[in-house]
Amino acid sequence: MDALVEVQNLKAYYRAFLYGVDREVRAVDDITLTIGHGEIYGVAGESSSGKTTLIKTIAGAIRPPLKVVSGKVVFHFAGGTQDMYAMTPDERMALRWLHLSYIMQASMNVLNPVRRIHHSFTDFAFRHMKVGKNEFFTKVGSHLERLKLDAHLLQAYPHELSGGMRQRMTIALATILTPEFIIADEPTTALDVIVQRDVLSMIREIQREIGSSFLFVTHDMGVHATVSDRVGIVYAGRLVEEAPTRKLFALPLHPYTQHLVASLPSIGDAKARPSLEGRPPNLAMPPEGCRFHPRCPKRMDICSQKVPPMITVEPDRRVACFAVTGDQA
Amino acid sequence: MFTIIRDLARQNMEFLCGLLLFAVIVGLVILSYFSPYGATDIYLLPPDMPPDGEYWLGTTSRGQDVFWQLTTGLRNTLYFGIGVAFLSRIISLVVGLVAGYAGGTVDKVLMAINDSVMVIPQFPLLILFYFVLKDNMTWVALIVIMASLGWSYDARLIRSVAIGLKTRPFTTQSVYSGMSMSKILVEEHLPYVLPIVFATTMNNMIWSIGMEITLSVLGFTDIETPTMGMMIYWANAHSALIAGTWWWVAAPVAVIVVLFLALFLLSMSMNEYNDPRSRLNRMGG
Amino acid sequence: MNALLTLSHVTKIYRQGGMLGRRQIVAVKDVSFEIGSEPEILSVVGESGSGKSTIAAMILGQTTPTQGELQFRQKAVALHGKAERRAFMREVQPVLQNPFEAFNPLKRVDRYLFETARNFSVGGAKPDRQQIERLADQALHHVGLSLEEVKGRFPHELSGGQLQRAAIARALIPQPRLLIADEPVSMVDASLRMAIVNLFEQLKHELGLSIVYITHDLATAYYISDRIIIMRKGEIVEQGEARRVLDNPQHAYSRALKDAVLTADFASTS
Amino acid sequence: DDYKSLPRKDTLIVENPEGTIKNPGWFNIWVNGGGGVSTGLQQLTMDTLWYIDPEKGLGGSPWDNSLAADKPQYNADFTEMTVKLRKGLYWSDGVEFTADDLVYTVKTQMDHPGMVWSAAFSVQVASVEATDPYTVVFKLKKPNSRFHAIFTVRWNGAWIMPKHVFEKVADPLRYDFANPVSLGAYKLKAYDPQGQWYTWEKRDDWQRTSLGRFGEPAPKYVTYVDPGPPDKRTIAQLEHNLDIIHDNTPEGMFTLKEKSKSVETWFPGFPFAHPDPTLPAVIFNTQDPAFANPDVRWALALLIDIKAVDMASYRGAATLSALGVPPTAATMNDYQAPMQDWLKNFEIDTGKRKIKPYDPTIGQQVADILRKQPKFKDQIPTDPAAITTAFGYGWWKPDPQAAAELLEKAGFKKTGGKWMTPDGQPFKIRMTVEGDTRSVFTRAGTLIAQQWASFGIDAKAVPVAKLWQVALQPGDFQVAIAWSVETWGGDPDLSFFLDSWHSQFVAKKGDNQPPRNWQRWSNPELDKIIESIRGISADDPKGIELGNDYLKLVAREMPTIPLMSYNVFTSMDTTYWTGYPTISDPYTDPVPNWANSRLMMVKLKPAQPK
Amino acid sequence: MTSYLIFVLKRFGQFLLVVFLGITITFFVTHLTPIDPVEESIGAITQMGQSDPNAIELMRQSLRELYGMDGSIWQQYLHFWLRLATGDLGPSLSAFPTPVSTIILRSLPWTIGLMTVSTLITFVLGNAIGALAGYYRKDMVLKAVSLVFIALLPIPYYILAFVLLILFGYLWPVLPITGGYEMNTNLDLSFALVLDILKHSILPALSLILVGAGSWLIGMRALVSNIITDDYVVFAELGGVPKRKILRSYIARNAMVPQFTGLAMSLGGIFNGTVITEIVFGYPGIGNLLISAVHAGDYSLVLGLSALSIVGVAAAVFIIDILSPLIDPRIKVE
Ligand SMILES: Nc1ncnc2c1ncn2[C@@H]1O[C@H](COP(=O)(O)OP(=O)(O)OP(=O)(O)O)[C@@H](O)[C@H]1O
Ligand SMILES: Nc1ncnc2c1ncn2[C@@H]1O[C@H](COP(=O)(O)OP(=O)(O)OP(=O)(O)O)[C@@H](O)[C@H]1O
Ligand SMILES: [Mg+2]
Ligand SMILES: [Mg+2]
Repeated sequence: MDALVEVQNLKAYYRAFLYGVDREVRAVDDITLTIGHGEIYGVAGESSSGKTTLIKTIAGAIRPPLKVVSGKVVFHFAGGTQDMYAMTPDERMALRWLHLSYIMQASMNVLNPVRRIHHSFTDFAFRHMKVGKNEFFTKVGSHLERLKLDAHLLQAYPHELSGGMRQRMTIALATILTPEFIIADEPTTALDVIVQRDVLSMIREIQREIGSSFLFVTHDMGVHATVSDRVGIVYAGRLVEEAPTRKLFALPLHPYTQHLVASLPSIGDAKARPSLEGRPPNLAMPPEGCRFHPRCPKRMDICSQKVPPMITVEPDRRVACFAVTGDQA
Repeated sequence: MFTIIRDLARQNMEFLCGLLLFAVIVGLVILSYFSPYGATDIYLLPPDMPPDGEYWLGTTSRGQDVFWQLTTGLRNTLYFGIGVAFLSRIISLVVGLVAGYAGGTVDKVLMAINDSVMVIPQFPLLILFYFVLKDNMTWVALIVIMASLGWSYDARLIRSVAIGLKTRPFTTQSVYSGMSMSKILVEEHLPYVLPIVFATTMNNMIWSIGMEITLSVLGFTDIETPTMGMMIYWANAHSALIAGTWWWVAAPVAVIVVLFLALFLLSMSMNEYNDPRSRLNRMGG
Repeated sequence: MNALLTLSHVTKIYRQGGMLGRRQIVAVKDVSFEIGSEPEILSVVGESGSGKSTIAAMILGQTTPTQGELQFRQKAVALHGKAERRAFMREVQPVLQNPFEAFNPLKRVDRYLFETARNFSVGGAKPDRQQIERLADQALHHVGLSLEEVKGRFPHELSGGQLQRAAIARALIPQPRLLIADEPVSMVDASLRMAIVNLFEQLKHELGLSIVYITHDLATAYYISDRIIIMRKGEIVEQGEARRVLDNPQHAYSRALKDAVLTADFASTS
Repeated sequence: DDYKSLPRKDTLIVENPEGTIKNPGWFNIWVNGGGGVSTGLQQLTMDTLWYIDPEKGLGGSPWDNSLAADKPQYNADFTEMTVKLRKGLYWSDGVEFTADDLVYTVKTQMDHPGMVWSAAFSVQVASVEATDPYTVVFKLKKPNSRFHAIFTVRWNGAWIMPKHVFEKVADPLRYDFANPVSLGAYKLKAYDPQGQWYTWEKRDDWQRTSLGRFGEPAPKYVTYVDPGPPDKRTIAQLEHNLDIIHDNTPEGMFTLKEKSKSVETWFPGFPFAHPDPTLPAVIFNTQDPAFANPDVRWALALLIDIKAVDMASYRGAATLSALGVPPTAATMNDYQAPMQDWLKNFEIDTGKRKIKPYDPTIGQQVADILRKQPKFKDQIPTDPAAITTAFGYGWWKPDPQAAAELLEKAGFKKTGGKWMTPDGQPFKIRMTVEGDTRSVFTRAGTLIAQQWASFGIDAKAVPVAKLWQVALQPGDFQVAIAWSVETWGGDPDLSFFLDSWHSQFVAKKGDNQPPRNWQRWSNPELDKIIESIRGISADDPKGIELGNDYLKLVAREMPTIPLMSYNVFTSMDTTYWTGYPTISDPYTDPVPNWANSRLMMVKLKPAQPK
Repeated sequence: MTSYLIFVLKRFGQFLLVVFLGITITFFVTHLTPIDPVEESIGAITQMGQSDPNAIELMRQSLRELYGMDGSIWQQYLHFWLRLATGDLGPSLSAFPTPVSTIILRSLPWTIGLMTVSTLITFVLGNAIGALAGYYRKDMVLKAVSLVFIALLPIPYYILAFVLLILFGYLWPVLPITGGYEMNTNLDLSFALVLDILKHSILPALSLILVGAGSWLIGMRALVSNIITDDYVVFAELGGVPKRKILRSYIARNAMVPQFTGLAMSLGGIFNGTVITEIVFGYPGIGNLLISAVHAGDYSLVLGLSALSIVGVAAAVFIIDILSPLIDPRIKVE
């Protein structure tokens, strides 16, 4: 596969030595993954499993207490190679928005609340477009049209728009420069189901049109099923399984994924769904070995002693579970 | 508690500086109880002596030792500021929390009172009180009067937070746990407004002590009780700045600056620690 | 007929601009339904802003309807005296949306359990510490927790699922007849969601509780409810036996809602 | 600078102690309308029949016939007073001053209650008539040998109104008298609409005013300003922007003396200040049972260490007085010196023994103490006579033993180190002092309270901002530092204050006391003295004898404890003007809000600034 | 639009209520003062050498009548409102019969001029430094500057003003230390006069600025350090928006919203800051007037001044309230 983004053995910890608290939250712990050109890569996992942290680290949006402990994030924008954490701040700045845009979690609140929306477009994109003001806004207008947004909304304040509109506005802002890589964190959570559906199909369309790669996170498996080409499952700061969407849903390998898929209720199917026992691990003191082992129905002795490595079991499929791969290390 | 303070001191320069300055203040206040001279006794020492080995901060034109005057004055001023801050905090807490929580008519009535107090010009009123009370204008009376003028702005702040708290789900949870209103306000909501209370305490103290000094300089307070303001009053009545006995003015001013820097630094770092945003972020993890 | 809860032609209008305000928002419009004496789970679904929470608030007596009447056990839910409120709360308890928000982050979780046990002690006399703890423990056992797991802990020390279960346990202490659960699982992730939903089912059977389950997640509504009410812009557009309504929605809006549900079922997408 | 229009060398700049004037455009001095009085208005533009100077005066005696051509003429039973007026005096608008103005002044005020002298005239005057343009006859309602006092300036007096201006006015009570027509040698040039300064210009026809008798006034312009608090006055004078400071703190005065080469003061050396004919004292509210007994008052007097009080209040720059008259230059001769022998032999009975409380050397002792301070060494006179003039004669010796005996005699008891009143309550004294305005008195009061406290009395000084209005008038005080004795200064007649001490005027407890008997003291012996004074004319030499009787009486009874004269720290800058009044040329009082200070204008000489 | 009108009307009602309550409280407190303007006036008159006790009693009666002080306090209260309804503040008692309004209007422009200018400068200065210090938290220069202003904050105003006065009026006498303009000035409007007035306002204004900037600075810095963690700021940073732009349009713009409320409050409350300044610098404004009115027991003047201040603050709050939907687009009209 022709990689656009390579994440290699990435470790990012929250380090808090504060007011009597002294701890290290290993929110991203040794994650390796690759995203191809034009691919939609979804990351799923339960709350607090480190999804946002992973995405922030890839986007280079870290600020204390989060720290990249080791590993690399490498891009291949415009045919070159850029190492996120070996660049100068200016170089990184130059990548932003032109090649790489990032839609944060709670993206309904990312627009400056006291200025009209068109200012945001000017601030973010005008410099890069290298066209006159009028032409710029014509372009913005036609781009908004693609997202079924009326150009006159640019004159509105963010709060005057509904949540869905704001979210689409943010997506428009993130895609206006047709960057090669778009990162989004829970882009549709808290939206109405009907609106959510619209927004998702729009994201897909845009992505296809401009051919960007897309990395996004949500814990809603339905969304993954609808949008992603490939899905990575994160559990307690580690990637535990990665597979093309269809395969993942059809035949999950990791016990956690299996549970996730099995527990999804659906209309027309009233059979009892199991619920998972136990609680998610504390990332400040994660369990030894496989982090899922305390809750795992297939747990073995080795699971509590060794960290299961990510093993490629099929050409496009990896999993980290001794029960699936055996102890191959 | 201790570890928190230790860590605050270790990690937070501001806190450490504040703590050290505050220790100086507390030290002076403690020393005041060991003063070899009566606080109001005058003409015991040779007047107008500049600072030297015997009189560390010199003597006043009234034959008092500036250093020991200062310790007692600081103590009274500090107690005064704390008294006003404490009382007015209580008023603003009660008004703000109740108005915010109860809403409706109660809120409207309380806020009408609140706003009326807010717009009343304090200074003329204080002077009028002084005329009305004359020698009944003791420190306690002044504390009460200042406190009853100095709560309204903060009550509004607290109310705005309280309105937010009222709609927080845990309030509903508390209501359905059968807790009484007072219990909800005191135990559930109070912790959230404490940071505001801390932050406003400093401003309130600056205001009340500044007002005390102003009133004192104009001679509108009890001149027998040594305070920072009274020291300046007497210095001023003896033309200290013109007559060259600058130490008589410099000493109280320096101490007040130290006091407020200490309070400011402490409240700033405590604030950071208390800030619901940063703290809850941390707790959420 | 002795229905537990009856809503007859309930309308709630929020006014904007104060006493003389012109702009009105009809949050709930002429809604009638009832919950019988038999334990049942009634789901209320609908898009955001359709008035679901407003109905919950009215049932809980937190706001009063503009028109129409709500009755609980044939008595109007208009709560005046303290004693009356207490008596009502004993029978109707809420379960809130966000488990992380349902507990004061600065307070221990057990506090709410103990307070409830103290204030709603069955029998009248003030219970002592041991009794309180026993009552709390009992309630926690119903939701698959124990006092040991909860005692002395702060909300951030528990998982979302645990918190939500603790919240439900708290609501169970007064031995209520009716739980009002306003989106109890929308903020918890998929793996925990089922645990809560399953718990409702179990409580209905074990304790004979009726539950008003408010959600926008049609799938879980389908999964547990006996009856369903579909709302749109304050109005009920369709109601009836849950499986029947969702398997074969009649109203156009109900159909749109159903179609918008994203499933992992590949047959139905793209 | 074209905007600073007046040449400095032609202008005398004087402090107006009234500060900033609230209603600056109000010049109707006959109505109390918030305008200024000491803005130059009364000093430079007003005039009335007679002046008595607190010092020597220019006409050979303190008494000056100003608008009047002669002294007042009374009939035998003092029910009629005839005034002869000077001829050839003109208002600044060219209208001649005549008897009509005087008659108009009296009648208009009587017709308009609320005007300043209205009540005083109404109470006394039966009729007033001009028998010719220069003669006025007053018929009085009852005999009064001092009726002329109302037209006699001490600090001020009943000023004469311009009839030709006021008769055109509908309501004199509401008339602001803008562009005031002047009867003095100066007329209004300009004033600050904000009330901070007033400038007066010499009249071209200054000769047609009563001041013209003494020669031409030197300053072309006189500006009265509010220079702000004492420290700013000091700064202003150091920079030669203020020719006369009205009053200052002792320290401000010392600073000026130290830092400025051009400052001149009443006394060239210590205590610099001018003793006003006003007597600050510890005033007892004798209607308070605790202070009704002279033994208690005496005991409290014997607890005062006056040297310490002197140092504390004036830092030694006070002129002490044990007697009930202010120790001004004139009274030093008339009363203080003759009474010394009596004082030395004066005895009081403590109940156990007799003691002689007077120490005649206190003035010398103060001088000796001051001489020890290196800063002042050279400024202290050594000549005993000069010391006496500057620091006073003697005062009472501190005698705690005698004080204790006196208190016990009065039924007080000391238990556990604290004095108890006869009815068993702790002896508690609140000494009311004036807050900010007269800081030296506050200092004195604070120290006296401390001295009493160290003796076991619960005493404390409490400042109030309006001592007269909130304490003395309503009688709402126990003990206060203030004055109830004021004399003419230049004239030995004590009736100026003493008449009002008659028991007929003492208010009931709770009522307002009219001035000046703030101690509310009544004494039959005193009443007799007062009545005798009423029966003789003001210049009768018997007056001094009766005055001595009064002094002896109050020394025995001690209704107030006289402390010292009211020393005013007036300082004068000689950069632009010389010829100010000083102890060596005491032609008038330098304190510039006194109407007499108009005399300065004719004695000043321009100086060339270096 | 109509809803906005209703909102404005409602706020206006609140404004009236607050003004009514505030003035009522002040009315009764002023009338509690033991200083009686009649006695005050008698004091002034007797100071002029009169002491005949009979005359004084007569004077007392006539003055009571003249000043209209007969009747119970309730009647006076009613009268006060009746008069006020016609816009009449009545005559000043200590400057009888001059109307209170005349006296106030004479001083008011000075106070408004000095305070407005210095409040605005203080506001801009304090907020600018505060915003910079909040954004560039590590910058040593900004830290030092902030610390200086914060240290100036608690210095008793009187002392600070006096030190300035001694520095620039005495030790290095370059600036005038008293009054609003030079005495004996020709008051016709001229360039020289304006210059003179400005020169006289430098020290009073400087002292106000030095003392006042600190509190804006602290407030702004705290606001900014909260805002920089807000999502829209982080988003703009990630979007590569230039730092200066972020500081100006994102951080400062948002932080200004509450600060403007404070500004209006302090402009409305102009009164509270004036008294000491005006006393120290002999500035001819209403602060000085107020003190002398209090001293004279002139309650009609005290009331007039207090009413002015109450209306000032209440009006500022009212204006802020009705403008806030415009300043902060998020605030909906309830
Ligand atoms: N600023 C922080 N300081 C310390 N710990 C943090 C911080 N932010 C997040 N964490 C912790 O890091 C872990 C991963 O958090 P993260 O936000 O990446 O989870 P997530 O998978 O995105 O969850 P969600 O689905 O709730 O968004 C959590 O345990 C969280 O508590
Ligand atoms: N206190 C209030 N004042 C004014 N309008 C309100 C208030 N509470 C709710 N509304 C309005 O009433 C309508 C119904 O709100 P409600 O919260 O009941 O909807 P909901 O179905 O619970 O929505 P969601 O799914 O977003 O929770 C909405 O338009 C809302 O804006
Ligand atoms: Mg996340
Ligand atoms: Mg809702």
